[in-house]
Amino acid sequence: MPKLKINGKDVEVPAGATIIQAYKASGQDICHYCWHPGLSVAGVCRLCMVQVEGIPKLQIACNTEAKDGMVVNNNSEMVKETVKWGLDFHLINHPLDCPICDQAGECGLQDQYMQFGAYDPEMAEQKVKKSKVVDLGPTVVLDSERCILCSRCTRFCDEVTKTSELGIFNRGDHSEIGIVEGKPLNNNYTLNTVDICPVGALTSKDFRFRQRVWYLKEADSICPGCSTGCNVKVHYNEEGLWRVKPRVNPDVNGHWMCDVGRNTYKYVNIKNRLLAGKVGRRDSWMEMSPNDATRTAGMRLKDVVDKHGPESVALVLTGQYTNEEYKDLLVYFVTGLKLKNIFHWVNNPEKLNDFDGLLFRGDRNPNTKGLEAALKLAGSKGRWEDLQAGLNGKKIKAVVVAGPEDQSVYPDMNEKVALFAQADNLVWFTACPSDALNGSGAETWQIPVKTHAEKAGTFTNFQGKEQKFPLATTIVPQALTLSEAAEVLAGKELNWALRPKSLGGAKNNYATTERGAL
Amino acid sequence: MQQTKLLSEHYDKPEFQNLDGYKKHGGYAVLAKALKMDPKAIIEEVKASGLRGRGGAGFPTGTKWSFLPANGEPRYLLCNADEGEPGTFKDRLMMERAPHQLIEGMIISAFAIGSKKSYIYIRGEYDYSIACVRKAIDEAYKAGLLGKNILGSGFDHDMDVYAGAGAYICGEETGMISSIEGLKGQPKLKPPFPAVQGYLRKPTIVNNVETLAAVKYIIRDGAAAYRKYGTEKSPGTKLFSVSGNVTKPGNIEVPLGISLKDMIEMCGGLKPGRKLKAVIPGGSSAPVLTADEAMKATMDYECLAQMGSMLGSGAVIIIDDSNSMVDLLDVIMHFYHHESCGQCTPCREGTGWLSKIVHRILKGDGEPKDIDLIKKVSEQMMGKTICALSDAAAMPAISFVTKFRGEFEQHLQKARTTSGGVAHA
Amino acid sequence: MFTLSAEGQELVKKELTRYETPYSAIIPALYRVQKENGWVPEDAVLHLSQLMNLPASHINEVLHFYTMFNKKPVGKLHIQVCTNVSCAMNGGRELADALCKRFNVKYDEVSADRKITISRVECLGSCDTAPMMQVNDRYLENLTPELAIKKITEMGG
Amino acid sequence: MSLVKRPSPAAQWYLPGILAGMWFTLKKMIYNIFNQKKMVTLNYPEEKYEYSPRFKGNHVLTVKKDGSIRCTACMLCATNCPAQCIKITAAEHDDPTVEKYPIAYEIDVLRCVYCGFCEEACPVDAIRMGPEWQTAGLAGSKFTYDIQQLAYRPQLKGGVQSVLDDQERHKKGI
Repeated sequence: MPKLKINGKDVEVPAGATIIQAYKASGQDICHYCWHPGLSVAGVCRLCMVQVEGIPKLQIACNTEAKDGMVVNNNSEMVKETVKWGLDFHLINHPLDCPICDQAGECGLQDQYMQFGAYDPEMAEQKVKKSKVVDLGPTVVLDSERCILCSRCTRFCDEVTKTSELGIFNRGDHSEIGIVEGKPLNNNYTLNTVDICPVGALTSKDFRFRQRVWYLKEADSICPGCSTGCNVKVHYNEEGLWRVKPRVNPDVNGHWMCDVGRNTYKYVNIKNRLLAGKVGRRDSWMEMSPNDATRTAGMRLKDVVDKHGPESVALVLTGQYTNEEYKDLLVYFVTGLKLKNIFHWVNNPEKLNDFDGLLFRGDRNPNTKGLEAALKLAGSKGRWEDLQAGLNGKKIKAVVVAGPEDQSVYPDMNEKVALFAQADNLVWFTACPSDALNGSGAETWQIPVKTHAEKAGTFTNFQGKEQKFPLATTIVPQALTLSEAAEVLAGKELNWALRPKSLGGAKNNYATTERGAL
Repeated sequence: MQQTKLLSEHYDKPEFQNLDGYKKHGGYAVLAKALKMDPKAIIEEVKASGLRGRGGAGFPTGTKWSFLPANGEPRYLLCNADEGEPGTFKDRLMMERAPHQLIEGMIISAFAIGSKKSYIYIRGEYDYSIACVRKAIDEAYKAGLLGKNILGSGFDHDMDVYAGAGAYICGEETGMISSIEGLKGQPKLKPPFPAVQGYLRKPTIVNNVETLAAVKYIIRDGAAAYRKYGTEKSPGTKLFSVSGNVTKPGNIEVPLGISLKDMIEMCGGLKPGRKLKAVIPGGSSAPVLTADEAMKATMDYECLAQMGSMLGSGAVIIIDDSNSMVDLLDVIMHFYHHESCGQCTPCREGTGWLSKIVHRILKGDGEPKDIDLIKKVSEQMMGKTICALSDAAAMPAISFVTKFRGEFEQHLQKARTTSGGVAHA
Repeated sequence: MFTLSAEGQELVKKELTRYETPYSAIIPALYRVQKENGWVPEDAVLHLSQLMNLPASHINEVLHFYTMFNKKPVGKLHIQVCTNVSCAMNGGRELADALCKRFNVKYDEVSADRKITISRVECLGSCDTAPMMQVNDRYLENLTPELAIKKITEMGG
Repeated sequence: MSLVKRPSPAAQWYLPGILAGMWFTLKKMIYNIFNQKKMVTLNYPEEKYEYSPRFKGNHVLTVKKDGSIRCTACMLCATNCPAQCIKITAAEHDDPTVEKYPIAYEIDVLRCVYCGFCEEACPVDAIRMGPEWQTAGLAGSKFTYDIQQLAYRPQLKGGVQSVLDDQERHKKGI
């Protein structure tokens, strides 16, 4: 464990670490672009210059191994001057159209210029013109002029995904990132290149020009896309969620996440959500507040249990809810209603153990392990055949389903609705509306529930690692979590003072929208 | 003054290109001698001779060889024949006139460092050289001088030619390694140095054509005999490529330490009626010498280093007073702009910037602050990048504008007066 | 799509095993494409990528890094005039201009009769014989504009 | 108890004062009838006052030479707006040199405080505050100006062109 002095501060780093890692460990600032902790060292931006005592020439911190007793600084005049010029060199051919650029606000070049540069530029020559708005593939757009050739994206494609779609073509200041025609940037991890791009050269087609980043807030979350449980940040404003980015966790996802996981914000947004509870059956639905819908469903369930005994009610759970919700729901059903018929709806059993070798898993539920643990605790022995037999034999009169939050990963949605609708009563908790449900033949309660971004909780990932996440924002304030639903089903009142309020959506002037003709 | 012909002794004999002709002049006798020696003794001999790399950096060859780690990993010997430095043409001549001399030197060197495979990386433009060396290697294989069990010594060695495809940067040793590995010829980060992790991350020695050929003569005559030529710190002879405004430009072989004045005379002197203006003593990346400095200079590593220039690859470009220094700097800067590999930012952007400023001055759009700007930009490019191309571009820029500042200022003056007296503020 | 001849494919396959890493065969393969086609078209990269089982982007990187691969069609005679220091001092640039004027072609473009392309290139390592030029792979040295034009016409330009 | 002070006897003669006032009015009226040009008042709304071009009145979106909108939808105006009355929806343009443009640009002028921060924030001279100031209307919803209104309202006669055009800006290396 070498000990070294960085800007006068003692730091201890693991053997083999570089000076830049020591800087990060010591919490001090160092200017850099091309170095990324998840990639190999390229050493091409030449900005992480440091002065090492005893070495006359400045060294780059990313390729210099930290040795015991080293005295390093990056606040001497010489280093500052070099970094300043290094930034100037970066900006020579970089267009200064920050207002148009989508990266503005989270741009490495902007940030570091303000921190380390801030000089009077002397460049008065024509900038090199390169291609703009290059379509790299289904997800990413390239602006070559903005590229500072840090080579992070090419290294990512070479080292992490090993697909090598991107290359740096030509040489000198005509170098351009690009793809070979016919080989687009098309894998499940493309948007990581957008994340690691320190400038606005690579932008995501999905997010590009949709929002300025300074309007967005971010909150920690866990990706609900598959059982890997990548640690993510969701970016949102009062209009809803706009994108999902990975958060570093070396134990789970490292620095990356997959493109599939990045789409999980979409069904959370208000236009895709079930906003009110719906009670009724095919073609005749009555809307009511989620709270009322749940209460009436609870009363019906009690009736069924009273009349036909607890065997007549079945509870079907999907692996898309938090451990806390499972617990609360099971407490009510197992101890309250004395239910034994508890089943685990597995969406794609044949693909459950698929793995692409990097992050993405075939089990598209974030909390299968958590659900299994909860079921075990509840003593459930529910086998799917029993449910089927019970439904066919009309023994089961009511089915309660904690339906999938993300219906797109449940290809058997129609089939299962038809199956459960054989019972007379169907209580279905769902975050999004579903055509299958709207065609249900049983008397059905569609009760809107919160999505992962709207509640705090814990997911247990495929490793059995429990990952807590906080509430990020509230999109549908009236929707319930399963824990709340369990309370309401039991006939209790919710504490309305504690419930989240609506965020108001887009700002409106009442004067122009509500006041009509004078 | 006469040339001291050691390496170039038989250049003018056409039969020297073939194995038979080469053997007639004592070819491969030294190899037989070397293969009986202890490899360590060869390295010691080369160390004792004080031979310094002839490619440009002038690093002592024996010392370089001793950096190889003592492990069982396969080692590679790469011969750098990517002679791209403007003004240099010594290696091309050797490969065309005496390819076996190079091959013999390489086998000896490979034996010394224990390498079983070597490559000669020749720049793609040298089509004829590639053909000559390929032919010579085939001859050597047929004669049992390459392949398994060379001359019954038990030493195996394979040699191949790898043709480049036009990139100055592949003359840099790690750039060349990248190129042979089939990548873009971009230099690699150091450390690790090639002697530790080079070609395919295995220990690798990269030497210039002339260096490897000289090894043969050191083993033939012994280190002491080699040291008789040249100066104390720069021993031996060196091939100089003299070009520019002299009447008889060409390759000459002279001991190091000869005065530049003599060298110009050996090449027939300047054209009648012309005055010496400047000399670039070591290829276009070497800082320029003024006429006064040139008259005092001796051609060895130390003297030129003292004068703030360098011996480089031994490409001496004589510039007389018919040339405009601004024009020449424009040519040189265009070259470096064209050849920057685009990896490190200061070089990628700096070479382009310098080229644009100098071109602007040349075209008459210069501004008074441009001269200082050239200097500032160049200083910030020095020693800030992975390889030395950035320095190679910065050094001539700085030396041109400081030593010939007057000429640059004149150009600015002229620009202002010719554009109707309107100053470009 | 461009494809190599059977013979060319054979050669590329042989080159793949000739060096320690298959990547080393990229430059020889590209040379082969250029030899067969005169220049390296964009789709040759995909062809080589399939043939050699190497990422297309790497092949394209190599293709665009080195100047000796023609990325555009060139004439039957590719005339490369050196305009670096020693040649520039001895009239290399004027020689290039004169050739362009005589053969009525712009730099790096193919002449109307598809015979000639003139490019200005960096040092070709024949500085003692400045000015000089390379026509295809032949060096022509110690030139004057008149001599150069005469030699090119002799070669069929 | 309050003490009422009676006016002085002199003040009880109010008629001369009234007549003096009427005489002054009559004098001015006759003067104005014969000197209509020198009159300071306007016959609003038939006549309208021309404010200086630098008056910060209603917003104008400038257009390029081809008549398309100059705005690049960078949203700096919206960010800077203290009244938060600007709402922009950006979209990708077909022309790669333009990149981004607004498909919707709305200013709620009832909310606007006419501070001019938007025109100061604009990096491309796309929004200006014009001399137009009389914006009476009958419905509140009429006061949310959209692109059509901001850039091409009839009073602007085809739109206001900004000084520099894209090509010129590019030539200057901006």
